[in-house]
Amino acid sequence: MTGGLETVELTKSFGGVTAIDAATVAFQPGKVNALIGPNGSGKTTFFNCVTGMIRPDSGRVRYRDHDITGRAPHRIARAGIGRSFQLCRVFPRMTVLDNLLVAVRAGGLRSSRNRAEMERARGWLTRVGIDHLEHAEARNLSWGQQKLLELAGVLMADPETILLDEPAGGVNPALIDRIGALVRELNAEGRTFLIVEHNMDMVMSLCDHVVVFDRGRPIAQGPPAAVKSDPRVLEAYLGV
Amino acid sequence: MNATRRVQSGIVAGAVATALVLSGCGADGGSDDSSDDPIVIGISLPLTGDFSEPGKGVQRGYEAWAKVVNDSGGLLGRKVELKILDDQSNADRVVSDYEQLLGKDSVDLVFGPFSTRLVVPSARVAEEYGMLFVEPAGAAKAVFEQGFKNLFYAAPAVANDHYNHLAERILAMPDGQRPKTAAYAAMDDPFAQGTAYGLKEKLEKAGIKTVVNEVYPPNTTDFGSIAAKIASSKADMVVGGSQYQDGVNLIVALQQLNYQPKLAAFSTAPTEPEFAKAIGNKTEGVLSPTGYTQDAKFPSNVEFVKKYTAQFGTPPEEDQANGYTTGQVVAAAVKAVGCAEQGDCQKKLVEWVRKNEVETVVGPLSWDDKGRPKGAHMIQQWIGGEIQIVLPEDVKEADFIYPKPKW
Amino acid sequence: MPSGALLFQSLILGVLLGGLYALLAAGLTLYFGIMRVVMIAHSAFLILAAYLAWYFHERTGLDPLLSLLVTVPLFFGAGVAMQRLLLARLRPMTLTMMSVLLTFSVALAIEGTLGYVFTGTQRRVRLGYSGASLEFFGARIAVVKLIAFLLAAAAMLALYLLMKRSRFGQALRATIQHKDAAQLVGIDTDRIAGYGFGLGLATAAIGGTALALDSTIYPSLHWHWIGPLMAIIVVGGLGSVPGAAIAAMVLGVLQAVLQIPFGTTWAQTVFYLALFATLAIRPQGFFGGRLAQRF
Amino acid sequence: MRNASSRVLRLAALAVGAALVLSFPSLAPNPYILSAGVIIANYAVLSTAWNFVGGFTGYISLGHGALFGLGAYGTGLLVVRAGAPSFVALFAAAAIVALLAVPIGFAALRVRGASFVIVSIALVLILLLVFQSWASFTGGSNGLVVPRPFPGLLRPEHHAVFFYLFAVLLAAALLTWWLIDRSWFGLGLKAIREDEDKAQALGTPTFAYKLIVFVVSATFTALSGGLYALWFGDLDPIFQFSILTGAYMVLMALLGGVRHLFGPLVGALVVGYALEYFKLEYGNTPLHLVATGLLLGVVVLFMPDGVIPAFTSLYRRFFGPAESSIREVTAAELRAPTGVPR
Repeated sequence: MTGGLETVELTKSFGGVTAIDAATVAFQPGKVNALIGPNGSGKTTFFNCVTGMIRPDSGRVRYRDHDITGRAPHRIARAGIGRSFQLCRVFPRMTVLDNLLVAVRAGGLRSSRNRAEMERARGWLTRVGIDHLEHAEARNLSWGQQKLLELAGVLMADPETILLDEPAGGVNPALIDRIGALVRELNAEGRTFLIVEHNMDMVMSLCDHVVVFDRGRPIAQGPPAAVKSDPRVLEAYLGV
Repeated sequence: MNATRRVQSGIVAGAVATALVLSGCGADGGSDDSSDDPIVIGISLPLTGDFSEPGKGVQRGYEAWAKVVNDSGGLLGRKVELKILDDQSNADRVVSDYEQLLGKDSVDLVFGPFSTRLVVPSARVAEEYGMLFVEPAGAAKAVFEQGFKNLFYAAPAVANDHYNHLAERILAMPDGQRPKTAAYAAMDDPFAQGTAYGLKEKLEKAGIKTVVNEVYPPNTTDFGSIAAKIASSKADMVVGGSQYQDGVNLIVALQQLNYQPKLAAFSTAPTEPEFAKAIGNKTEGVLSPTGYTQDAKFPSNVEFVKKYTAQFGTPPEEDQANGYTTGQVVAAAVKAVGCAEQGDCQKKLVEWVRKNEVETVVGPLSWDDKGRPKGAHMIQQWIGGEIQIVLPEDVKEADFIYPKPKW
Repeated sequence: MPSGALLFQSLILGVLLGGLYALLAAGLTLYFGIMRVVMIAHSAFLILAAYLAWYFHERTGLDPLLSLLVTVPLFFGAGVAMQRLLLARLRPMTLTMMSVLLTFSVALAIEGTLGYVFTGTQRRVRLGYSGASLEFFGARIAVVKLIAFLLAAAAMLALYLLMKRSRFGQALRATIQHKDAAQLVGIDTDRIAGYGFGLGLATAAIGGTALALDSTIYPSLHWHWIGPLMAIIVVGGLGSVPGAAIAAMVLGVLQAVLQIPFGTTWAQTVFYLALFATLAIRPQGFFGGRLAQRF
Repeated sequence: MRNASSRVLRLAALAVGAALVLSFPSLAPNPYILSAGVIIANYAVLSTAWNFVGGFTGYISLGHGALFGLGAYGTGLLVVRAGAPSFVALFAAAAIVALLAVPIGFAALRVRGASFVIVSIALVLILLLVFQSWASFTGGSNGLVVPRPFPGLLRPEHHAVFFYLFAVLLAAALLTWWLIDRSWFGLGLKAIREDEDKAQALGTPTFAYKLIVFVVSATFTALSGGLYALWFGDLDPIFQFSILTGAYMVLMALLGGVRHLFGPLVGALVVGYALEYFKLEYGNTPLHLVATGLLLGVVVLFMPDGVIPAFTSLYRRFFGPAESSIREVTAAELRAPTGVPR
């Protein structure tokens, strides 16, 4: 598989501060990629540029050999890139089921109570293990449940490539394992992952390919083991 | 979900029901006109909002009239009773006010509200209830172009004729001293514009050049730029189509620019009691048209001024007089026709008013087929810190001063 | 073709007016910077201050400027209270929208109360020097307008120094630029926000007094002000105080000059045209202000 | 089974409501009550129309007064200047406003939150200026007199006819809202209200959605304005383009509950009746402004979801279905080690 998600000379700065600095990165399609780096190294901004939430100052974003730079977020989403948000975001005053149905590619005045889609949604809820909460309003869910709901929502859009921003952020160990297992299964089904994560154990155990960011540019990439022992990485993290 | 929906529709049905019930309660049966209970007169006035000051003036005029009538035994042997509502200077309210007075409280007669803006909508309500509608304030051209059959303006002249005497006087001047250029500034209000443009037409016909012609919205508070235009045009005369405060502001702004015209005329503002103090007593030579003077010798006016002053402590101004006049006109019709209730009686009243002349505190009034009075306003001028009538010649208290001394 | 003298005169009037706009817009944009709040009631407080100045003058006969000694601290307190007791209660998620409604309701309440207490009558402070003016290169400057302008200018300068020089100012700017970061470095952003609000209302107090010197006031006058002010802060870039000041000057002068060919009413539309142009061409505003895009 | 019974109940309630509305003109004891009824019906249409934007997308517009005024003046001018038949003018005007709503929406909706509100308010103020200044066309402050569509009618009959017309318009608005509410389109809109970025990330074309629903809302508002013009007959810029109109729409919708079909209608009944009551009781003071202000403040602070949810949750507390069990689950989950990540 060639031509996954890649960026060329991607640059974005706010006021004087350069968040991403001519970052050229290629992620491995069909694999679980990780994007790590110290706080403020531009990981989330990178996500936002890739998914069209912010327009980069210069540089290109390419996906499956198409230039998607500066496209509207919903068009990028429809091109097959799904994402979750740092500090998980769900639609608080909508039911769990509706949270998923939003991701359905359908518009117009036909009723959204569509049997087939509802079944598909229930399928994903069962998969992440919150199907018993179908009718609950999302805001009544616990943090962990919301994390799972957000993941299910992303999956409902059926993307080939999934960007997860700190999936393990603030959830208990049991749940981390559950999410990890889920990622592995989905990857086995042929979905590519790009994960920003601070939990090193998760990264090391889960990922095939790791990219390390520092000051808005990649400073190292490769398999977990190699990256772990890379002096530049240690410097970046520990400031040695 | 279902629970939610059921509750919703329940609430709606309930709300509709209550609204109906409540509104039902709101309705009390109108007064049945047996000859001993009072004649109720419905009025809506702007007691708050933009027109509240003149509105209150008119109110006092009405009250004074009611007192005078009742003290002398009432109308047709029945006491008169005023039912006054506040329309907050708002057209939607003025309409629902008259709707309420005629539809709900079924009053016997109605008097008009204040300001052209409000007269037109309320006149239509009266028209559609077939009521006689005498009003103290709708002086602008537009009022009489709506094809109302029942409307009469209870003052000597419509806005556009207010300056007639001044126009004649100016045009009578020898070419040497007659002003050659004029600047006009009028509030974007049918009445105020009417006065200024009435004069403008006449002067332009006579070849007096218009060098500035400004219109400003009613809410304008900064007159610097308008004044700047007028001042730099060096016009020989300035005419202000003003209500009260805007006139004051414009004059102050002109004085700030040290503009000294040969003639300065403003509607309404200079006749208000506060005027001199408001512009720091620099009033010398300012002209203003007025439909009323306390010193007028008409018999009913002497009584009016005496009783009004007794009742309110201060002598009446133009607004009060207009209110009082309205009362006089309706009273005259009621006396002549001998009835006062809704229905056919109103037709007779309208007929009578159209055909006859009425003696009032502003002199004898009569109307054309559109309800326009057939008179003109007097012209007053500030002389030696006092405002005095200078035109027309036959009623003047002092001589017309021209060119105007510096202010 | 307007004469040069008239043009010059209008320019001066524009600058004098722009000064007042600048001060008030600064306050309005300050609230937004601090809390992402569009403070509809700003101009209502402006009119309230003007009424207090007028009432003070009517009662005591002293110069209305002295009323500042009362109104400024009073309004500062009111601002802090308003931020703490009302705006702080709103859900962050819907803060911007709901705060608009909340401040709108405050504006209505103020307008209604003023109308109830002082009636709808137009009021104007009567000063001995109302009509006085100075000669300035052939143009004339009304003394009252000049005082109002100087007052506004002084207030702006004070605000500037406060923001740039004082520790409070630093904290305030930090809060405006990046709230979370400010919290991280140990700034109590809530307290700062409260004071910032107080500061905003203080500008309204000063502006109101300046306004009362040379203008008529009536309860519903604030609608006449809020429109231009909001346009100014968008053009200047939401949350940017210098941006607001510049935009205010530019638009103020523009309005005064445009009055020569188009007349007062049409000239007022310049603010809204500028507003729409800004949003269509450059939503983040023309003079700095990165916030606008996101809000 | 519970489902079926509830549907019956719902239909029954609707039928009763409709019957009451239709019989109102004959029940009304006098023309004044009738005219008040027309005004309230107008409010109901307006707040429901407003709710297309406010309720679905969560964008609070204070500028719908402008669209109302445009609809009214559009209709009036088409009748007076172009001599169009009243009801042709009504729909033509609505169509024109719908077209105008596109650029307006474009300017207003490109940027979020604050700027939207600012634009919406600016819209009212600028239109007021334009319609005042352009006197040669709009009649300026002389106002515009719109001829009656049915000249023969006495005033009470006139009111009755227009009460029914407003009722029809209201029904149409409610039906449309209901259709959108249950549709995919509606789901997308609600997602925008809850979290616009998230919705976009899931593939919802948020800008297009917002623009479409804004135009729909504008159209109904304009229709209501047009009917008002034909009913009331006198248009004056100061009263047609008033910020208060927009404020009342917001207040009514919020009070009733923006996320519910009948919320705005309930709000309109309450606020509309309250305004009439205030006028009768305290007519001669501007206290109604204070009251409106305080009420709006209270709603915003204490029940931003409106009265219907308040009632519903009360109802739930007593006859609560499955929801309660979830709460326990969440409680349990919450006890598990969590907390916001840093």
